[in-house]
Amino acid sequence: MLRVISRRLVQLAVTLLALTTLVFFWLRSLPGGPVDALLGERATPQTRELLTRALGYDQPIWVQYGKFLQNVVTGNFGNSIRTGEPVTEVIGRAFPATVELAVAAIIIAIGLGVPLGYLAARHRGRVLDNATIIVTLVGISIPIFFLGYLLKDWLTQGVHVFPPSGRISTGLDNTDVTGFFVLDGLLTRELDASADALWHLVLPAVTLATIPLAIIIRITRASVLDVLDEDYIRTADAKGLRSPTIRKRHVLRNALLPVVTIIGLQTGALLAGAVLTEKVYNWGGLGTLITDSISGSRDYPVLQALILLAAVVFIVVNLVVDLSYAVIDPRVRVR
Amino acid sequence: MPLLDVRDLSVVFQRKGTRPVRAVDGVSFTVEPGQTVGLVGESGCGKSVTSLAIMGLLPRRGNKVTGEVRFDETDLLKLRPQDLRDWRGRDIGMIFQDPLSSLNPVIPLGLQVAEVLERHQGRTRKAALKQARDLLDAVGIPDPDRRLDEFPHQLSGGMRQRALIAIALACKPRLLIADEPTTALDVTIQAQILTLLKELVDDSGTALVMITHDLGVVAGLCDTVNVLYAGKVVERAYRHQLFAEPRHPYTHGLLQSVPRLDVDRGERLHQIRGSVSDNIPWSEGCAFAPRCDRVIDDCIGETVPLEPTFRGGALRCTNPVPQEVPA
Amino acid sequence: MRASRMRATRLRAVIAAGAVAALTIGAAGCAESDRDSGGGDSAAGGTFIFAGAGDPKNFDPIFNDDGESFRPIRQMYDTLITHKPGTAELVGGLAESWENDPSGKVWTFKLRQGVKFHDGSALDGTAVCANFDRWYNMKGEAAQSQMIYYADVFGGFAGNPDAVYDNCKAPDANTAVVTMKKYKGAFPGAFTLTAFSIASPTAMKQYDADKVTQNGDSFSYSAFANEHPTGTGAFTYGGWNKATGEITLNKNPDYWGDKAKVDKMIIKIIKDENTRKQELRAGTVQAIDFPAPADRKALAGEGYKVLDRPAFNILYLGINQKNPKLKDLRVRQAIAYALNRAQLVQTKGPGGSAVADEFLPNTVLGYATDVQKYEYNVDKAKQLLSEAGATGLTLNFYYPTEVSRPYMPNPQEIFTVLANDLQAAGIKVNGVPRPWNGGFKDDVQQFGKQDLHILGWTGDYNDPGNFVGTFFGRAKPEFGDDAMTEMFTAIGKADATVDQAGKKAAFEQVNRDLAAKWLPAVPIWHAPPAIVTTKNVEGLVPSPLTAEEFNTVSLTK
Amino acid sequence: MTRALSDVKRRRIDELIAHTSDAGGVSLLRDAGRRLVRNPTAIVGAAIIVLFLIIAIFAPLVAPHDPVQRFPELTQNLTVDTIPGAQAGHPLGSDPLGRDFASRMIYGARQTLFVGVLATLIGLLAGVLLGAVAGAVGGWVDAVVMRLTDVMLALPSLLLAITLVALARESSQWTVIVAVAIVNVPIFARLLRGSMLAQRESDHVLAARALGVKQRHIVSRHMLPNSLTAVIVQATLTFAVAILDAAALSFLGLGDPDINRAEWGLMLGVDGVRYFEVRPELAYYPALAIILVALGFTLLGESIREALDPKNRR
Repeated sequence: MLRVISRRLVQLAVTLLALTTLVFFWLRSLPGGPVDALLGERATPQTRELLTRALGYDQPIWVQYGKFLQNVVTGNFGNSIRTGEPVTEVIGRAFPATVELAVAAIIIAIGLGVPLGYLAARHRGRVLDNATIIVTLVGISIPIFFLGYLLKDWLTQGVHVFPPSGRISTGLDNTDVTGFFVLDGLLTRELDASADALWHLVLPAVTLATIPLAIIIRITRASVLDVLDEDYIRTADAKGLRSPTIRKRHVLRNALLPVVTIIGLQTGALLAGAVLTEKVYNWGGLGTLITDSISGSRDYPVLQALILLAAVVFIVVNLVVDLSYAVIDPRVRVR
Repeated sequence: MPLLDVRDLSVVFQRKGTRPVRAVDGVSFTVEPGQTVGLVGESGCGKSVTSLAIMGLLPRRGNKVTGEVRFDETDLLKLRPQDLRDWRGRDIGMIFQDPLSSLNPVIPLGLQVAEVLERHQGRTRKAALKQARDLLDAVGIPDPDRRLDEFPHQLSGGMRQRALIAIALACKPRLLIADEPTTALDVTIQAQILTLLKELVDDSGTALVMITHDLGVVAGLCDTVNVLYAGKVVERAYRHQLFAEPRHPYTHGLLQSVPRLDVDRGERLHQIRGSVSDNIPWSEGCAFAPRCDRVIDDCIGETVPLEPTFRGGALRCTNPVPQEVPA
Repeated sequence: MRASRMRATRLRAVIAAGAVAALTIGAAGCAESDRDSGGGDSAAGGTFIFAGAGDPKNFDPIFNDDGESFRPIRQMYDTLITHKPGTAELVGGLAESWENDPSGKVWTFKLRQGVKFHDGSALDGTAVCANFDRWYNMKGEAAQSQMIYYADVFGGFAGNPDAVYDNCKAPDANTAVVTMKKYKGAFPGAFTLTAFSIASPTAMKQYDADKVTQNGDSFSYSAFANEHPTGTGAFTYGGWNKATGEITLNKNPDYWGDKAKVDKMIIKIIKDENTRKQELRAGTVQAIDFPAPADRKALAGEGYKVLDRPAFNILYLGINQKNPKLKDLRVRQAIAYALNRAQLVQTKGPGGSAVADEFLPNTVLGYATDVQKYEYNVDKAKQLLSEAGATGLTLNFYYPTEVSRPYMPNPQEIFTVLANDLQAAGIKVNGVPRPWNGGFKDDVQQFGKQDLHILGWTGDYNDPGNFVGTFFGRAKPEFGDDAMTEMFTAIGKADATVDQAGKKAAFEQVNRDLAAKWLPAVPIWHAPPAIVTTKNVEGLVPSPLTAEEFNTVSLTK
Repeated sequence: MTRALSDVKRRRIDELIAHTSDAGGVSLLRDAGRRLVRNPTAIVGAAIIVLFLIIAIFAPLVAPHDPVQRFPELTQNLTVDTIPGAQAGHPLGSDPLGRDFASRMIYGARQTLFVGVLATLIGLLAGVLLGAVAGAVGGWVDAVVMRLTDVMLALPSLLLAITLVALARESSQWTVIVAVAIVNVPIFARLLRGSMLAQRESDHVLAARALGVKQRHIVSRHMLPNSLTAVIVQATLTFAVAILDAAALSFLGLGDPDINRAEWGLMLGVDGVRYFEVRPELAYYPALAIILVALGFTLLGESIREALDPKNRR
């Protein structure tokens, strides 16, 4: 187990180094860039020159790379062009927002997806099954930003069931402890803040959950059907075990193995979906940050760090999935 | 009074958009308490389906089961599914062909044995596990304490099958159905498992239905043998008679194709022509006719009935293998 | 009615959260609430929530050059001279009055008495001079490179021969005398620039305001700029919650002018125009800036107040004379005739927009009423092209993507319409989209790769030089560097005229010549951006310079 | 032993045998094909795709107008906050620039097909090439290719596409197509490699090798064709994802910058969202079209996959 983890960590480091180098040189070769982004329409040529020197762009590229690498290794990704803050701070603030959203979405997706997939499998070929399949197919075929727009239009405009955007009501002045607003409200006993944050979370989480939900339903259904065909289920039946016992002990546990893998793969999709969802709901997370640091501003320092972060998250999550797989599936445990 | 009385059991598989397939076609046989009965035939002859139908383990949809399965005077086919669950595991145990896939890969062995005790004997988990340990010991699994926490993939094939036997016999059922219990095992292990089965069955007085394609298994174990072909019983006889004087050409062929030590090595082994796919439907005559060496015109045209023989057996053939020494 | 529904909604949420809370109550003791329990609604003024469109950079005026940063800065600081609300007309700010000597180089400011910075220190001549000296003597390329307005208006820093600033003297507490090395037409208008707001020298010293450090591809600013902005404005700094995108400004009870009518103002940053509108409808913000042009009518119909700013911007189609074909005036005129600008304004112009015939709005000095106009005329365009022997002309038309500016809310649509018009006149258009910061500005303004492009400008202060001077006052790759010396000289001369009447006449002539003789670009439209507020917002006066001050805003029931 | 079986009866037996046994012995593909034709979801999917293809191919014949022409009768009533609805000659009314919306929807099929097919095809070809080389050669080539795909897979798909667009030197339709295509390269590469590795050890390949067939021929004649079914299924599914990704990029302002181009994703992501309150049809129609086509390809892809799955052979 330790060997697996350490091998993965080395792999992570190599991947990151390759990515960093690639991204660095690529960005330097692009037109525009930080100098353009830092200067508005009003800059004089002199100012432009001054800025080029101030940022060290007049130095040879390998000197720049060395400096950059040295910074990155010490955890310094420079400052955001757009906001002037250290990139680590910008990302540190956006990260919990996205995690909060993603966790909520995953809870919805699993909480609904596994039971629905299971029910569909048990009622295979009947109305419930067919309805579920159609809904999931539409779920993965609908552009989710459009779904978000529709939900927002229906539920926040004519009738104000949910707030249209943001993570918490303006002026509520909640205390920020962990950056997870729902949790913070509980920790500081500002229950109104927690409830308010939860209320803001509903629509974005539902929107973001759409695709993972559809996929989890499908995988669960297929997986349950597979398991129901397995010989050991027949054995369990031959033992005369009651249906609930068989379902819980024998079917579900085995059926969830592929679901766990899919959940791991879906974290990547969640990050991608968050870009769209967060834009729709003005949710101040990583997704918004990505859009903001590309569209218009070309905030390359942030973008650079985000690319690395996405890779780290993806690889770490997959490692965690593999490890959790080892916990659930004894066949994987011994290696 | 027989323990198990199967009467005119038929199973028809029907899936949407396909033609119905009659897998078991009016099979009848009985099992007396403590007796060992064999169901023999090639794969696809319906012997496994028969056993699953008796246990009520066929998939709920896509098939139709008719006839009667009287166990201790109760028609199991008429029981509600949840009531049948009370019988299974307690009164009838079953062992399956592939011990690896028949054990749940993610549940420790101990629990897989213990749960049947919890279910039928109302044991607590602790007591059940203790008893499970003794059961594992009884079926000859070494170091049973350690095995309780192990998973099926950590066991050898023979041990897995022993574990399955332990599960099937945990509640001391009156009937045990063993569906090809040794097919997936090494030859050396096969013998051990058969010996174990025989011992356990003899000790507890459990009746055994042994389903196999292997006549060697039948020879060592069974009191009565039913030979199935294409879903019908074609011959029934006591073990000795069957081996001494097979009447049905199919049975005859089967026996001939078993390699024997007392035959010259140069002699070619007998084989039955063709395969099951050459069958004709029973309603059109004898299903075996296209492959039969003794086929005559009468074999085709109408269903051949199963007729009792004067030795207490039964035969379904228009042109049986002649008896060498008339009794 | 709505209040009760909202309460019910809130209540349901509380119950839901309560269930969760019950589970974690054991762990809840570890963090303490640091929220002020006072509640914002206790006083009469209330909280005014304004939805802005982007993050500010920081709150040190001199290091900023964009509207989103200037919005909060303007509330916290004052400039020496300012505008009469709702106009571009100059009135006294921190200076009650100002005077320019006949040479145009010496500016004497009579300062308002009794004005105090938020830190309690007094605004006097010395404080004003400290600001001017700070700017001029700023050290470090990092800091200097971010003083974009200063570099533009004042020409450079200490040691630079082009620098305009000479010195500042405070003969008495209420006077500041700023001496320039030469006359510049930008003044006095440029003194109204928010970038040149007067900050507290005490606070700047205490919080190390000049410290700008490079880190990676950008800069870090001082504690002054980030946490302790200290000016004289109607609001004091109340904090910037970056996680929620809220900038809080509190009423300054000691403000020298009209004290703020609200107790608190929150600038909520919502980048998406559609979301700003939805929040307005949900009642969670009371005013939004830059509504989508398409939403104005609907919002007005629903009873919201749509406040149009008087136009103070310009969108133009630039023509690059590096292309020899375009050196021919007839070809440029053909392009002007080919554009159906009236239709563009009708179909795509935001409310209140108008076709532009000159490069500056008519409220600015030097606007001529009698310039040559190019009414839409395809036949004329074709005729001119054939006269110039430029039939079958193919032009590279650069347009920006990933950007929306008040003067061009939707560049792609504008490009498509204009290109369509040009094609109709027989000019083949090869559209070249470039991301705003990912090559457009570079290619167009640095390298001049384009034949045609669209770009524009929002005026900073009331001065013709800020418009035509910025565009055409010197050689720029944007329009082809050379051979336009006549234009450069004329504009330079007009800009250097100290006498206001003479300046007016000179710029009027410049505008006539721009239209008839030089035609370096075709002015397209003036498109004023709007502010939309809820019905209960009173006293918000939209500024043509997008330089609203919110001390006049009050909330009725 | 003589046989007295009459010819008639013999023939009868042959007949019966033929009748009973056609479930066996049929090739996997024919069997899968038969299951496919019998599967209603596959039929629905195929029907949608065929309709889509017909509209795309015959767009100039079907569409009433040129999709980029601005019509005076539409522009005269067009302002920034009103977009004319249906009128004589323009069944779906105007788009935000006074063009015929119905024609744009119809031509949209063509452009969407173009984007989807190219993005899929480029990704497929590059991926298959990489995967085939890795799978056939093995060794360090395999290791390098797999490391490369690791790096690419490290970023979630849409994120990678966004990044690629941001990192592109120019923005154009091709930027979008290539970005969406590159996202799929590692998927195809891994798919093909996996399938080829499995086959390298399979009997028919070993047999071919033992017979001295050249490596090149083994790869092209024995291994590739067998791997292609999986690739085809993946391509069908990829198409759906590709047009959704293109729409998402447009929504983020990073899509095809040329709004003259009638492509559904572009129409939805730019005009549809911007003018949602002025004329929601500008969003509804392209969205519906995208959903339908994505659904069609997903249905067909899933059905093919299901049909090919040996588990479903019974």
